Amino acid sequence: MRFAVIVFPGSNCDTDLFHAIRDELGEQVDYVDHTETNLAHYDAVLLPGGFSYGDYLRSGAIASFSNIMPAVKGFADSGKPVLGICNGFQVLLEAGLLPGAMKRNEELKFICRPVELIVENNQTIFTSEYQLKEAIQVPVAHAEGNYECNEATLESLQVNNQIVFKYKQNPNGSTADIAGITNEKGNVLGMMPHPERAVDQLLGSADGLRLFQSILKNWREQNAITS
Amino acid sequence: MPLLLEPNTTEVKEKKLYQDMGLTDEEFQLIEQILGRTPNYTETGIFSVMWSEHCSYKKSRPLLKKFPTEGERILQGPGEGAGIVDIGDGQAAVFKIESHNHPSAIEPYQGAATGVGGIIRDVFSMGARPIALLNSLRFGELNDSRTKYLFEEVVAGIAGYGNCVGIPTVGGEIQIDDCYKGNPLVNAMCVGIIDHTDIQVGQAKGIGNTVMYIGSATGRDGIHGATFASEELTDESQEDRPAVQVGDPFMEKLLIEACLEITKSDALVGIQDMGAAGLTSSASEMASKAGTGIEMNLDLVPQREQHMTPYEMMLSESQERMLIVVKKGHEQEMKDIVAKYDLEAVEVGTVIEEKQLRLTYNGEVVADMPVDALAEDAPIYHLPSKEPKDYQINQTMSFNLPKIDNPEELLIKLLQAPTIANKEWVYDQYDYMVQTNTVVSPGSDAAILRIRDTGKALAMTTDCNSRYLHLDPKTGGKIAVAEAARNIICSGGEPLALTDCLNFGNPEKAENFWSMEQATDGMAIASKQLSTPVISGNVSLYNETNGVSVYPTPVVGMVGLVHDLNHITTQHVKQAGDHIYVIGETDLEIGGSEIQKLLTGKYEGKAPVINLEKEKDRQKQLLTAIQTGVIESAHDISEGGLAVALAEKVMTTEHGLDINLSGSQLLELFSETQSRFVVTVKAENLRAFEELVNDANWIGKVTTDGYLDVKWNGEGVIKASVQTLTDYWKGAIPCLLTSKV
Amino acid sequence: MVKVKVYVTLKEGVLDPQGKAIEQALSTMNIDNVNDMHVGKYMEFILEESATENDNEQIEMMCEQLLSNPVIEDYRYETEEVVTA
Amino acid sequence: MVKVKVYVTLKEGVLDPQGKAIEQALSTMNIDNVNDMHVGKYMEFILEESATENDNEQIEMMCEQLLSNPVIEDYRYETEEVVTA
Ligand SMILES: Nc1ncnc2c1ncn2[C@@H]1O[C@H](COP(=O)(O)OP(=O)(O)O)[C@@H](O)[C@H]1O
Ligand SMILES: [Mg+2]
Repeated sequence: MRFAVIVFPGSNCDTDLFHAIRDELGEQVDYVDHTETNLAHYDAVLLPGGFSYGDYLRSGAIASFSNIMPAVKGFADSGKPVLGICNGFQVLLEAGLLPGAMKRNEELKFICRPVELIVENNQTIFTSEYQLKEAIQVPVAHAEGNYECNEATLESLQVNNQIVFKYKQNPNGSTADIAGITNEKGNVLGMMPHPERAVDQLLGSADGLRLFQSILKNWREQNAITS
Repeated sequence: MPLLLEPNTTEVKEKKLYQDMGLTDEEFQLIEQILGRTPNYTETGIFSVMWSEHCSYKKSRPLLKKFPTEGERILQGPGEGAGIVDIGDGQAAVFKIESHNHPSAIEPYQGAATGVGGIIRDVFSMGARPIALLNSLRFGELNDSRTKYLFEEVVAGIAGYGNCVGIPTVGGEIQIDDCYKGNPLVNAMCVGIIDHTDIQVGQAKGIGNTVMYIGSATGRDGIHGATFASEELTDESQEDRPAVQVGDPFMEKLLIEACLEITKSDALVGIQDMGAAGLTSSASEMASKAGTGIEMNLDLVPQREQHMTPYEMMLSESQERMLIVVKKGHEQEMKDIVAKYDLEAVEVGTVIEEKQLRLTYNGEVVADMPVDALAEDAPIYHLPSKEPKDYQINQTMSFNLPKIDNPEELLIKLLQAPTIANKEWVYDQYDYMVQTNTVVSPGSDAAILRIRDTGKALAMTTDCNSRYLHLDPKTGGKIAVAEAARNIICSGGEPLALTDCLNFGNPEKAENFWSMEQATDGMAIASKQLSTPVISGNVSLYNETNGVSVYPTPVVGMVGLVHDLNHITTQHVKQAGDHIYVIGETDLEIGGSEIQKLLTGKYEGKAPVINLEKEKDRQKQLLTAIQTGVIESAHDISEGGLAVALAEKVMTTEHGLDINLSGSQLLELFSETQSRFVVTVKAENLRAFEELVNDANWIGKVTTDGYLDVKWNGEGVIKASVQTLTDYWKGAIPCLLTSKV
Repeated sequence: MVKVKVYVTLKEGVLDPQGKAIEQALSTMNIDNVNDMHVGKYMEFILEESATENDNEQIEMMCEQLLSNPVIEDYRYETEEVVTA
Repeated sequence: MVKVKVYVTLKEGVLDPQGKAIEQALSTMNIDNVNDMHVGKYMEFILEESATENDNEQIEMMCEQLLSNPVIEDYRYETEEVVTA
């Protein structure tokens, strides 16, 4: 399976994602620059964390106008997996690929710490390797992870089972403890916590690895590849 | 057009304008001699910054000479952007610490942020990838709104910059004492990793090669300080121009990536960041080191503001700028590389044979000075020193020690003292995980980062207990080095080398200079003894407010090599049933201690004694024991003594401790005797442990009950729920910061 | 050439963490007569002669697409003719 | 009771990385007729009857001590009487 890690100016978790895919998942992965316009050779697209354009104006806002974004939209429309982590999630929100918006954390401070997430939906291509309601440990590191949406959006997120991860203890004031959501089709996931930082017990947790394994497994099933 | 009018050469001399720039009459005469004429305004400004203490170390250089700077592993000692030490496998660690005290006192967020930015540039300009940041902070007591504001904003500034550039901030230290009230200390350290083959130096070699400028445009930031009062010279509208530099971490991130790619190119000859004294120091130092000169056309320098004068351009300290020297004909290659990062590389000058820094502007030569005179020939001063009278008083003082009847209450108060209290409030704001190498995050003795694909790791720490230096700078200087090494050892690392940041008061006061001499003596002795050469550092003087100087605070940043990931050790107890030992005997040493502050509100008497030989032996034995695999957890005993160290070993775990101690006075629980460690050992390893480590005394066991239970001569003196202790310890700093004043 | 001033504020009903924090800070300063604190963004720029001759259209496009996030923010703007000397 | 609007901007000559980044973003959107972009803060609040009867004094104190950072920022403000129904 071939993954693309999109690199925006100011991305800084791109190498972490790259290593997670190549070294821990053992699959192929390339960096794809924000100036590129074609993602045809890839099976999954990953938008990394960091501070694209310094998070100036609003996090993710400027990056959502990058040259690569039409290709990301096309990729998502074709039903293939798109995962935005942290700043990547913010870019997906700003680009309208996911509903809602991010505000500054309730306490206004950047927070970096391991948190517990509850898997709210394990029927997605990103979470099939988890148990429903399983508690997993994945770190957060952000200043703007306070997810906001209106009542109607929240209701449709709930009705369609688009809320995939919730915080066990809400660190940032996010609506309904939301840590990660998918689009209606379920092939675009945005999440604030960093699964790529939880792929090795040496660094504290390997719970994030199963997210990438889920993507791989579902791709293999779809492409009838047996391993 | 209101062009800034500059005074002419005669005015500079006759009105002694150079004095306002910090040059003395003698120094000005020396400049006249060197040039064979009177310098113009721009040249005077350039000399004044290059000959400032900050750039020339003219007052501290004689002291720095004492430091050992060589060793088998040392690839680059002091003198370049950062020092370099070999870590095997063709790789090396690159690191340096730097102060940003005064900028942080004026504008804490930007002051701290730009301090971080500057030290990062020092490291990547060597060709190294920055992998970690640390800091060392000092503030006054957190009981007035200004100090709380400084504290919160400094932390936010460090976080804001480091998080954005994507370098994890993995460690540091904070000490709170009122001597820092008006003059907080903000020291930032950066550690990088490099392949030996990629090491760069800041040299302008090769006559005819091209000098290029990369990064932010030059503005008027940071020049105000060196300029004299400007009323009669400037247009009304330009009043109140801020001297404060604002950092742009996004630009820095682009610069890091662009410069690291540039350093892989054969066309690059030299690279240096524009730090203090910006364009001036980077150009003249690069030329001086290479034995060449540089001719620069200032019309070509990217400018952020209109009508900038040569003086302003040369003295600006705008952030996020780099100067490179490129082989002639390869300019386009550089431009193409940096363009990938939305940056521009601009040709601004040429390397010339004459050892001159020659600047032209509007077709005229506006400055022409020998580069060596700027970079190397600053006068060196041997300042007078005098032992302060307090020193002898403290050495001979005998004080009445209070009797302690409730050690548990004292322990809780100590855990709430801001210097000891948990710093989660601080480091939760730092992204300490980005780059996914952080194996031991903030909260243990040293931070540990794995080195990918090697099975090894680096341990790093910053330390300095300035209270001991306040009482006895020589002993305190030794302790600062020893404590840093202890923290590395406890984490399973072999100390390799250190960087230091000498924060002192006004050196022209003989008592201050004496303490600088003493402190550096002590540090030099300890770094020799412990085989940790000094590979880089920084000096920050004049840290005073209203004539009162801060305690001598020579912060030590140390890096160690963990030879095998299996050696990684933290301070926290691991499992119930393990045995606890204290390594080292305890004396009643209270001078400069946290308990003295708590009980008497001041520091007096003798600093704790340190025997470096004993220190070295114990460190070696403990490291061997860790490497042999017989140690479960290790922690050095520092502020607050054994009682606090025991609490620190068990807080945040689910365990308890059952401790049996004996001695003559309960106060010993809080004594700060040096060279001591607390370790835990599994039952099956007791024999092996006792064979490897001398001076180890069994004091108890790890339990499951969640209580810290201490018996003194058989009698229970502390029985506190670990959860309660943890709550006090964690709650202290948030509580201080939010309480009304 | 016009000078444009854009004000971006959180939509009515969206909780404003910054505003709340300022109110709290004020109350630690013993200032209790301030209410309804809202924090937003203020942007100023110069718009050169636009090709379309319709400044407002361009400004609104910029505000909707980039300068504000319509999901949670409202904007308003003012323009002012700049006389070039 | 007055409604207060405070505008906080960076002082002349202080680097404005945000403004610069937005200009760049606009130019990747092929908008090249925008210059001199500056980003600041905008705050709105209600000031209830103050004890001192001198609103301006309180507002200025708040601006200098909390709402702006006088070392790098300038502020200005407007007030507007609010009629309570
Ligand atoms: N300013 C800071 N930034 C990051 N980490 C910090 C800071 N201050 C303290 N820490 C972390 O908190 C822990 C305890 O610090 P400290 O009490 O100074 O330890 P020690 O006495 O062992 O040197 C360490 O892991 C240290 O890195
Ligand atoms: Mg320690």
